[in-house]
Amino acid sequence: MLVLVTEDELRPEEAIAAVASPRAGAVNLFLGVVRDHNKERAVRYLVYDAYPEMAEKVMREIVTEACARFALLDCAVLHRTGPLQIGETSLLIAVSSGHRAESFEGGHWLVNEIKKRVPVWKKEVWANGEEWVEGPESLGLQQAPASMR
Amino acid sequence: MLVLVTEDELRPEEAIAAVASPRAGAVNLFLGVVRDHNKERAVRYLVYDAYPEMAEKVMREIVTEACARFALLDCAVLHRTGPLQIGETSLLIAVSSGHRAESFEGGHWLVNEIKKRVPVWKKEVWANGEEWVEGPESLGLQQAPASMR
Amino acid sequence: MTVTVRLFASVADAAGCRRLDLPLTEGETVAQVRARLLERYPQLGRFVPVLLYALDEEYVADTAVVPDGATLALIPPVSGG
Amino acid sequence: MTVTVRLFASVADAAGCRRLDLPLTEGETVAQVRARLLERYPQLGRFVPVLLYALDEEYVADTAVVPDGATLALIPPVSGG
Repeated sequence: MLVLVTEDELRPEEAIAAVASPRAGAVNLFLGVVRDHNKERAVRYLVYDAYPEMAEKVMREIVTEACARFALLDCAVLHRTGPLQIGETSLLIAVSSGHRAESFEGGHWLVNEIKKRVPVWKKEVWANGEEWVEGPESLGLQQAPASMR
Repeated sequence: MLVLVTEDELRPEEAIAAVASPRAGAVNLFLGVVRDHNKERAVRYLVYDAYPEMAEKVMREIVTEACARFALLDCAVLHRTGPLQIGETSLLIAVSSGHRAESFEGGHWLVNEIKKRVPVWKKEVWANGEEWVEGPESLGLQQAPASMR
Repeated sequence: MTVTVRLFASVADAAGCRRLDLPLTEGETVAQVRARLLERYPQLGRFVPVLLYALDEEYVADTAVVPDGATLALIPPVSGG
Repeated sequence: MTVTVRLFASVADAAGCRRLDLPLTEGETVAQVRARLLERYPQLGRFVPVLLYALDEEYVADTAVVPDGATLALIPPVSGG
């Protein structure tokens, strides 16, 4: 398992290598990329903030759960922080599994849970202003663990 | 669009670069990898054969259909041929889209269609023999286009 | 007794500060520490309806008791990915 | 008139050959070309129940007429990926 919050550029090869296994028939990789717009507004760049120690802890919990639910062989989750330009990768997830279906389902579930539960925040910077996104992914208590709901 | 049948090693960075777009918020990458076993039998290595001209033509058709069905921005499909060792990548698919759900759904659909329709074949080599796989993915007419079914 | 408070994103911008230590009384809850934080930073009041809390990197309810030396994080709605 | 026949994977192994030219008569179908191929390579008969056919890289039924100079590919069940 590899989980990492870092200011450095995320490298797909590193995530793929981290989940390699002779038993793996499938590897799925997801890249969350900085788009040039959001809700029809032009974005200049993004800034990500994180609570790194807790983010990595929550990532580890989510990965452990994903491996069990989807029979994954291994997972890597990397999130970048700091200023990110259009086209740069903010989130990198790799999963390996015996067969392809689990790799797609497990990867998709991981992204969704990470966006809901991991303490990371993005600020959009436009030509004429900026704003922290308080995303539709997490509305108040929705991000809390099941035991608190 | 990038489609390629090649004897050379497949490089994930190349597929990711091929689908890059400033409008992309998500990139999904799938690697089909040589597993050390199949149906509980130890595999030493695989050999892939292809009808390269037709394989690339069918890949282009599938990619065009995928882009329309899943609102994908771009796709890359690369298939390697020749002998492949355990852990090496035989199939590499990248798709880019505005949002993550389409990238997972489009990527999964692409892999399934490629395994059904593209004229590529694998031979399993074991310690004590070898056999061309005539896969459950394509049973006779199932691989033919809808117009022929 | 002290508690370290960590602030992030919009909350840190509003406070102009990402980390501070507050004195802590035995048995105080997250809600009580938050009340004293708001005395110092009243501009954080508008975040209260959407905040979650973590004690030593674990989400907790605001009724949780804060141990001496703990780190209390104020977590606005997350938007990673 | 000629047709180029291409063989792959298990079919190529059985024939010991991946490509050959056959003489072609005007109006011959895929099924008729296949019948003459089987005279030369009777060991390919066992593949017939599972084969598909492509003329110039397009899947066709075995009733399709083969044009002069075409490439006819015998496609056993695929197993790529």
